[in-house]
Amino acid sequence: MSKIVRTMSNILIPLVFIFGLYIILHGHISPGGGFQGGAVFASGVAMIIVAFGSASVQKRLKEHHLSVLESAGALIFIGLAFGGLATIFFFNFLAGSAVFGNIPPSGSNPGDLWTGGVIPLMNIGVGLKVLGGLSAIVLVMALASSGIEVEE
Amino acid sequence: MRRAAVAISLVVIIGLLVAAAFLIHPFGQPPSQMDDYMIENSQAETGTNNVVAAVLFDYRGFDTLGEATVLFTAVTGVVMLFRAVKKRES
Amino acid sequence: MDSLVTHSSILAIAIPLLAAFLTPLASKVGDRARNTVVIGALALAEFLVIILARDIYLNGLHVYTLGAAATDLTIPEHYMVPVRIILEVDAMSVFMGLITTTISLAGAIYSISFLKQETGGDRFYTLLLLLAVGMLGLEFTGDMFNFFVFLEILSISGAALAAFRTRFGDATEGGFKYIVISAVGALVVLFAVGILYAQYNVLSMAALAQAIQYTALDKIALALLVVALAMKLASVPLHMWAPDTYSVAPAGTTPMIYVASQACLYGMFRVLFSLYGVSLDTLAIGWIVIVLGVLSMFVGVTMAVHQSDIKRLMAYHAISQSGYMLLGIGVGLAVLADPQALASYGREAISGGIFHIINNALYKGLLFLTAEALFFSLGTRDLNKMGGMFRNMRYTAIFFIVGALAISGVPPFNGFTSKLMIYESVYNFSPVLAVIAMLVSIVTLASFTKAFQSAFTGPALPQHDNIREVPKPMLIGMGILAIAIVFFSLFPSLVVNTIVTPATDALIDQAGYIGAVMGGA
Amino acid sequence: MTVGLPFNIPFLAVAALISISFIIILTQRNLIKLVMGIVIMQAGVNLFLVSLGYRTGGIVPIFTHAPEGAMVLPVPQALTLTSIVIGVACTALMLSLIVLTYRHTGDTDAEKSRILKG
Amino acid sequence: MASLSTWSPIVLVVAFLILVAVAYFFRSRGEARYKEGTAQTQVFLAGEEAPEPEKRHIRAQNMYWGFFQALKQYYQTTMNAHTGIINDYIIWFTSVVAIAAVIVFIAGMV
Repeated sequence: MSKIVRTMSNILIPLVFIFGLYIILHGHISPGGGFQGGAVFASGVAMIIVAFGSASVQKRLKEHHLSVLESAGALIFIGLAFGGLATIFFFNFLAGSAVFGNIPPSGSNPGDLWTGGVIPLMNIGVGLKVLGGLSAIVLVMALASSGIEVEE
Repeated sequence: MRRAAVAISLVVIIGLLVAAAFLIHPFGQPPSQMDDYMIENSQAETGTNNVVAAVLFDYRGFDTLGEATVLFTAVTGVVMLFRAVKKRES
Repeated sequence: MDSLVTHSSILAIAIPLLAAFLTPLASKVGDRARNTVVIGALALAEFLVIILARDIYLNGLHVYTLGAAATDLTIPEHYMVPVRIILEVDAMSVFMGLITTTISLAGAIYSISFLKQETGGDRFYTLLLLLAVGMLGLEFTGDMFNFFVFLEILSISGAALAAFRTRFGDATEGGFKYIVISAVGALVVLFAVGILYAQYNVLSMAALAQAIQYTALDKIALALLVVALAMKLASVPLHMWAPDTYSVAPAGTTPMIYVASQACLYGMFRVLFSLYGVSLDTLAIGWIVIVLGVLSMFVGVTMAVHQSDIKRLMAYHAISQSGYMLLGIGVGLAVLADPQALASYGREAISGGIFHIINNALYKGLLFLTAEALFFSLGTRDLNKMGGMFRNMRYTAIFFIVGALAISGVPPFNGFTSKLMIYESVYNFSPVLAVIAMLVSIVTLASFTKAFQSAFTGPALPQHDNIREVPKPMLIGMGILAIAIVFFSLFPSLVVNTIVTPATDALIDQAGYIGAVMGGA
Repeated sequence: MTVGLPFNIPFLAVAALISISFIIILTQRNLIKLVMGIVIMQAGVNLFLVSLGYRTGGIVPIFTHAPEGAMVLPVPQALTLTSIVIGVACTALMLSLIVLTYRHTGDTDAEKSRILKG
Repeated sequence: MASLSTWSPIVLVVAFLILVAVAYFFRSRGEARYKEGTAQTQVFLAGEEAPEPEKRHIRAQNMYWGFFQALKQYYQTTMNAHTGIINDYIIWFTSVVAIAAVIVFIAGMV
């Protein structure tokens, strides 16, 4: 891509990444969540690939790194679901506890980040998973369309 | 033969869809017995201001796990399809 | 142990899923670790399904409310509808669960030696586990939207597995056809779920079944759901993807993809019997199912005789055998509203259909595995290029004979038992249908004679001189299924009384299904 | 049952989208266009789900300092999110398979790239 | 189950085992004159030289020729219906949806 695109991407990419992380972390009190934030983050990766070309990206960002990230996110998510197994699978065992345990007042309120029990943690897990997964899809398809095979 | 099948089945299916659009509840007035419970109780039960997040991760968390699994499946599938295929001779 | 039984329904889904997430990491350690994780998870799932089944036969159906304070807190206190996702496992679901885990275990063991020749084994096993998860979730869920989600897991993993041998053009084509059909079918299912949700504002199957009034919108949803699931289960004339996909799917996954379509058959019956139930116009819907079944039997088997690709031949037989199940259960559905006819032959027709599902999964799975063993050794699926393999692959040939005799309904094999139940009961409903079913059975035997003759008998061809028996894991995978067939053949009444009759009762008992969630309403 | 026609326009839009997608799927032989048809169908079904949850004058189902009011239904939004992600996954796999089919047969036409038949 | 009470596979298995025993008895009465590498092991075809194994083997496509010839019309129709084109698969789907919907609605009215 041309120099203009690359320069603009350099400026925009950190903002996109920070915005994606913000959406992931604030999923339980504002619009957004793990999926949306992960998708925003992955769109940043897609922008890098478009601007700098998949071959040069592949030198820094290997597909199996993203796969490990994705597996880790998935394991965090299902691990939290297993965590409720003392009562029931998917039980929100952190609601009311010391971790993310505040209960907001009913009705209209300004919002408190330290609420939601397992929900913020699940958002992080899903966020990791989606950003890893979508980035991997974009990277692999970009590599495949330029004829480079994925290494195992 | 093929054209006739396409035409007739399309007419019937479009008819079904339009009929469904007219028969369904008027736009903006849905029945809401299940959703009202979630709106009223999500803050007390899950401690989340965002009711959609409460639905996604608490009330219908298993769907979200399934959805994450679908994405995981697709990523695994795509990476597998574009893998290097060099048959190792045994 | 008690808590293990309580949680067994979710653990049977969650443990293979956890293993699927772990497989990419475990394969970094080594192939042996990966195989241990996969086969261990499937064996554990099988164990969990067995203890779940035992408990269900003793104490009735299980409900599991995900995320609630107690498993049976299906409806929040002081409220009238369920708000959470509920797993509802009755004898019919657990019957399908037993089939799924057994076939998955055999398929996973069978695939070990196949993967020594291929790259991408860790992805293969991840997808195989996910396919098993998709089937188990589809069978155990009691929630319509969850049903759609698991349908998609099953479809996507199945399509990716079908296209595993990417170096062949036909493999990618088979996978593509499967994913397109599944995507359209699943979207249609989702649209129908949306219609049901719009009217009653609940997603739990039991709550929907209680609320359903068979309005015009419900009829639209019914047509969409039944036909979309009929496409996923490959009933004629919606079957054409099946030979394309089954014939290219690698190693142990063909039986699993076939069982996945049987899971969709289960989904169709769940929709018809438990969701709509007697509110249906049962005679008309029953006849739709019967016609689909008869067409499947007849067209499937006549197309099968014509094939010269061994896996396509078996794929068409798979379609034809699904027709028997549709016929048996369709007859049961047609007389569902008539208690006298239901008692005199309807229940037996349903039992025959259900018994045929498990018999068929076993022998069809075994036959697919033998076909894949031939492909593994010879490198071709074309029957015209085979011959005289009995000398070189004796065990495979014996397994093939067992499967072929069972599928053709030769006594004393288990295929005969379930077909006998179907013939007898369907004869009371309509003699013509029973005669067609018998005719189809004869043609099935003819076409397997053809396959056996061209692959295994005849003179030893010089180009096959150095072909040897397939490796041990493959024989073990086939052996599990062959032993199960022999057991089912020798003790049919034991099997029918233990697992088939409870499944039949569970399928017919709509009030029980609703009451478990809605509290005896 | 009385039906106010102007207010069911979202559902008519859904019917139009799904009809268009069926027309595309049934008549277009190019595999990429076929996938486009399926994506349009996903859009139609997603629109259907999300419009099921709308309540006239409803606000976002999130408790904030914003003025209170009747909230729109949260479940359809969650279902739509799930369905969107599933759609993305499905589309990615379909496109990958088309790429591979093209590599093998040099064509993206449904008839010309066909190997399996009969 | 009415049918299963009268049906027992054990009887058939026992009958089969008896038949095997009888067959083995007859076989054991035979003379052991079989010798490898002589004319005894060759395929006997009316005194002519046996063809090569490739030519001797009946190929799958040649089996049941008469059956296919008799049902030629049927097979032509069905093989033409199996086009292998993905669009046609969905045309079948929409057609069956249309038929099923019409039947469901007509049955509801009668």
